[in-house]
Amino acid sequence: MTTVTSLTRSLREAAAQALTSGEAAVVIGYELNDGEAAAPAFVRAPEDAERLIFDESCFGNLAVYLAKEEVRRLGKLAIVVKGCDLRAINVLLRENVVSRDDLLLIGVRCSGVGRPALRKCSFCEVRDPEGCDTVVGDPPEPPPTDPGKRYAEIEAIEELSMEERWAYWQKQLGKCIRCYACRQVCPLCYCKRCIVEKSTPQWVETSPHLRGNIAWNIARGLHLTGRCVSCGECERVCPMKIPLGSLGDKMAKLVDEWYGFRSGMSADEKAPFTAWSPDDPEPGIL
Amino acid sequence: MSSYKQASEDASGWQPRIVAFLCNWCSYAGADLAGVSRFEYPTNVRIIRVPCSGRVDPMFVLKSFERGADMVLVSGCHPGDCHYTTGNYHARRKLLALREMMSFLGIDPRRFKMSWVSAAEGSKWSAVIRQITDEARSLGPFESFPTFTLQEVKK
Amino acid sequence: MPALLLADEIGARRGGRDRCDRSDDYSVASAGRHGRFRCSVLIAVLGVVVLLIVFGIGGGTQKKRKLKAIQTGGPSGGCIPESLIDLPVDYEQLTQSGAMMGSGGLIVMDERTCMVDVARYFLSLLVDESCGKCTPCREGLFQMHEILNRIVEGEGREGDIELLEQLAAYVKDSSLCMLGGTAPNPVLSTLRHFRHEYEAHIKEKKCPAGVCKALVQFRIAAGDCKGCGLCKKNCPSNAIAGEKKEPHSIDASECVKCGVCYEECPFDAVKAG
Amino acid sequence: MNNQEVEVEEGRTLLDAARALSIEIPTLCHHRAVPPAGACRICVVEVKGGGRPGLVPACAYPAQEGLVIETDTERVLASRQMTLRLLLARCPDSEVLKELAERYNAEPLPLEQKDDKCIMCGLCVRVCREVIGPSATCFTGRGADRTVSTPYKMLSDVCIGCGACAFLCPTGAIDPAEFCTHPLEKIPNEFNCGQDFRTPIHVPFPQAVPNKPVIDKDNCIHFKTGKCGACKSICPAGAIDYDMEDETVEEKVGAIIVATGYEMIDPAVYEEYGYRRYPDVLTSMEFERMVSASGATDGRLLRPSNGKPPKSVVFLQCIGSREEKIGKPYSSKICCMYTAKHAVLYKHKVHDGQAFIFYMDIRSAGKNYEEFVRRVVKEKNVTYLRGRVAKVYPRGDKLVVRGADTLSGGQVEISAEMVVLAPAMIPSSGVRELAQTLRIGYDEHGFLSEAHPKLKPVETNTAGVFLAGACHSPKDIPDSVAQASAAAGKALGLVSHEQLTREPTIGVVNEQTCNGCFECKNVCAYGAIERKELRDRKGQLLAIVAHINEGLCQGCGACSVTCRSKSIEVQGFREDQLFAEINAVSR
Repeated sequence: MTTVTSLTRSLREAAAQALTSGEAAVVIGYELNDGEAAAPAFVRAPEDAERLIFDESCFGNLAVYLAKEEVRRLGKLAIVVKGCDLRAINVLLRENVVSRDDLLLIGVRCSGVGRPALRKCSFCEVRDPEGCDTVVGDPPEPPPTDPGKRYAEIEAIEELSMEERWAYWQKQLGKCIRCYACRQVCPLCYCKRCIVEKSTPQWVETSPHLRGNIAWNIARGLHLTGRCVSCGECERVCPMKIPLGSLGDKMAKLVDEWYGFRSGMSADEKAPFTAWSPDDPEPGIL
Repeated sequence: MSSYKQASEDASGWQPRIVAFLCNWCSYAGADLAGVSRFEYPTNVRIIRVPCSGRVDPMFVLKSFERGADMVLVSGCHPGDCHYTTGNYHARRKLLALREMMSFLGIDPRRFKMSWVSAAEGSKWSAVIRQITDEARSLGPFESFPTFTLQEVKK
Repeated sequence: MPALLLADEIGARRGGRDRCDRSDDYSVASAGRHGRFRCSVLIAVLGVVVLLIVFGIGGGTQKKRKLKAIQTGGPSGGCIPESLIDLPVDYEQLTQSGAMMGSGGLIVMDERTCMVDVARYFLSLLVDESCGKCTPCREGLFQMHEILNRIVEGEGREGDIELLEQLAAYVKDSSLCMLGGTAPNPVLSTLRHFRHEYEAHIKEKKCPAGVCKALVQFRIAAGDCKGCGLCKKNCPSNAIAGEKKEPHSIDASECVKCGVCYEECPFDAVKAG
Repeated sequence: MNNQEVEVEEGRTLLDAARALSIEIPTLCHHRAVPPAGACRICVVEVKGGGRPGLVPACAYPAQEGLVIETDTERVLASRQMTLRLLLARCPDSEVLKELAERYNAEPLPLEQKDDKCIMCGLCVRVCREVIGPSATCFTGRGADRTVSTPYKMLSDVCIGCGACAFLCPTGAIDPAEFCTHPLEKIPNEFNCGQDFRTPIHVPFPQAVPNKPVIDKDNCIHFKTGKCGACKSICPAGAIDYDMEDETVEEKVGAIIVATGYEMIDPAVYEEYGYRRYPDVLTSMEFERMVSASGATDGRLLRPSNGKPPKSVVFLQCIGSREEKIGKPYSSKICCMYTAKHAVLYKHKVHDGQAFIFYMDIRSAGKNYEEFVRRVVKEKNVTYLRGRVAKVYPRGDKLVVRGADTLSGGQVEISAEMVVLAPAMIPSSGVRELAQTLRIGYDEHGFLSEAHPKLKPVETNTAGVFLAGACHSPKDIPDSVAQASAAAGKALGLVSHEQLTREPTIGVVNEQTCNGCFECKNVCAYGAIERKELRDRKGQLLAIVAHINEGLCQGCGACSVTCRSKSIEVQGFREDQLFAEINAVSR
């Protein structure tokens, strides 16, 4: 048990306050865990607020729980959010998964998580979460490097020739065992029925071979286009270590470049696949 | 069935197989017009009529490839002329995203084509088909893509 | 002429005459020529005869000239001729005779008064009195006044009399208020009793009373003239010549027809006509 | 009255009684809106019994029980005749009086003639005092000297310039402009392009439907100052109601036909043509109004600058049409034909006049159109010059039109006395807002889009909304009428059935799997997606899911593709159907 940081202390106070005042029935936060990542904690009594912590180990994206029926049933939710998590919540809000009125947002000012710090933290623009009900923590330090790095990883892939890319992805996607951990951890994969579970017709083959894997990852990539907030959870939890994050990033880059759209920046923007403009780019259309 | 057999097993051997999704109001009528106007174009194209190019799900395209299409074409009304006002705009965004995704994965994006052909453009239709068929020929069979094999069908 | 005023309400009541519910002030003026009144105020009991007022109380006409007419009732009243001198002064009788009690004024006129001129004079007052609201009174009186003017100017035409009568009847009948209803009286009454004077003016172009200057010539009757020189002294245009004690004469070319000589001559030697 | 029994309500006059019996009694100083004065005496009737006998003015005399009235006795007639004679002597030129004198054969008498216009009926004074209120006019002087004037004969600042006096004056003797310090400012007549003026109460245009006058609130004295109210008291039908408010009427309808028509581009944006700078440069619409018999000049074609008929007119076509820089790329379609018509009209008005027409191409497609244009060229010898005009500028009292004649390949300079511009047709302002409200398409110019250029030229993309006329594209009258008839037919076809029959190929939602994210709502061009609450037996809210309105959905399928959980199917294009097709044709 390490010494309690002031951030954690104020976080606990905020949580306890939320519970005692009845503003929330449960506070979703992080608690100490023997693994590298802090465990999610569902605190329902003010005294239990003591369990809550916030430190570099808290890179999990708790927003994923908001869509889950069993969690919703607990009553009015308070949730501990980093700026990056908030982007996911914005998408959920836009898609009416949760309504802002049933949600108490306890923002934490974050200077980067993960040991070593996650890649996304190196160009994070949302260290100071905006629009939360309460925000705890000291003003965060600016990100060490510039946002230009945002798409560095995929640009590297784009550099490759088509054949090289194909070889690369054949290798990567070939590994997929279709455990759907990526789906389970993704805060935006909340469909009551995932497309892979649809059997008539079966657009995506479920057995783990390249054809089905390609279909699945393309389907997922497109479903997340303009929604994925690059939290990197899918890649983190993938047992086969498939660089799934770059698929999301690729699409994020696309909508950013073509439609000037960055997902999760606010709750009331139209997703690029539900919007249009007469002068959208249309390269290669005959 | 017979037509494509003929297409695929004639003397010159292999023939490209092109699946075309045509919107009911413009491109389908355009193809129709091409027919009645006696414009000639290769027989490699298989037409699937959809109400609107906006009805074409990227999954349709993928599935066509999986099932052995060498090339897929989605054709709709010109921007602004959509019978449903905005369907082709939505198609443009979703399907071009698919093409970008394909190219990112190294799946040859030239296999997937889009075109705007209005009900009055019979000649354009035949021109488009001639062009993409030639391209499909030059690209050869889409072997790199993991397609269904007849064995699998039997299983 | 001594003045007298009668206001005998009790008497009137005693007389038991109807419509007598106010004191009847009655003023009398004897005129040689109107414009130069000798005015007086007197009281008389209703029913007293004109004769008594004029001669008994009033003292008769100037220079005992011949009484010609009596005008009663103010501007919209009427004239009664000398022949009705024994008419009793009350509402009914006066009204029947074409005059009226009206304001209670009584004007005595001798032979030297022109009745056409009198009518014109009273009408000129009434034209101004009219408020001008209703057509008959406003336009009718105006037209009547115009006609009378031209008659006294000697430009009277055939039919003017009939036109006057027509207009008078119309104004009397159609006017909005009683001013218009009575305004034609001076004309009507004079026409009734002195029609010949109108005719004289129009047909013979003469003013019998020698009042309407356009129609009159003055001359001195040598027989009557004593050569007192009074006329000569008063003539504004020195048109009269003659030695003292000698009959005088008027140079018509010089005469402006002011009528001073006619007025002043103590012997009535100046004749009009 | 005249041996007829008549009953009128308490307080009515003998005149009312007479009119009830339709007995004709002349009046001059009477008007129903104004309290009676009994001044002119033209309306006198004779009381024979039941009251003090004599002549009384019918307009002012109250009807009473048992009155016996004669309206046409000698006495009455004589009185009326004399009244007329006297008034005529006063106002020899009055038409009203002449006409009445005629009717009552009041032959003139040798009366003193005056030369006046006013018959002293006093209506002006009374309406101003009793009805309008300010008492700006009054009588001055008395008797024969009486006149209508303002107090102390000074310019009146209490006069509100309502003009009621002038309106009521039977002889047109009074004009408020003469004594009012602030007479009515004139209101340009919009329908005649401001070539003449109208009153605040006006019928918008001839053949307006409904053809009824309206009050122009912004210019009405009553609405501006709370005074006046002349119209209300004068209107015999009592039709004026100041409390009426503009109201929004809500109707449930089965079909909507959009026929918002067109406007014209403002030619002033083209400096070179000098519109508004030179009075003799007109738009075709202004020309049209001027040569129209119902126009401001009763159809006389006059130069605004000097009021003389123009000896030469130059017509310029395609002002703002087929011109991309400031104008519109499209052809306005109708200008060629109406300009030809205008040229003919001009020739009819000014026989020795010269007409020139600058055109780009003569677009005379249409039944007998080409023939007409040929006739204009040949028979009316109107000079057609192919080319654009570079500049219009004044020289002396004329205008010089300088332009290119591309056929002869030379510059031409024409000295014209009038220049008529044919501006581009543009959609009515505000049509975009309307289109958005109706969820129908429109092009970059604001013309409304038909559902299909060939197959559905009258329908729009929203079921039940149809197009007619120039709101859809520049059209001439026959085309507009044709399209309007088609639209009407379509609308009738729609509403004449018990049930609405629709294509079955529409979307259906799988309520079990719908996430309720309503991304589908964003892509639906028809607003067909509605929110539906799923409740259990106890009425407990289970979920809010999408529901597709069968009446609105057109079955495009955009929603189906947008739906990630694949919860929307398009009947006739179901996923399993397409899947089967794909399988069949791909292998």
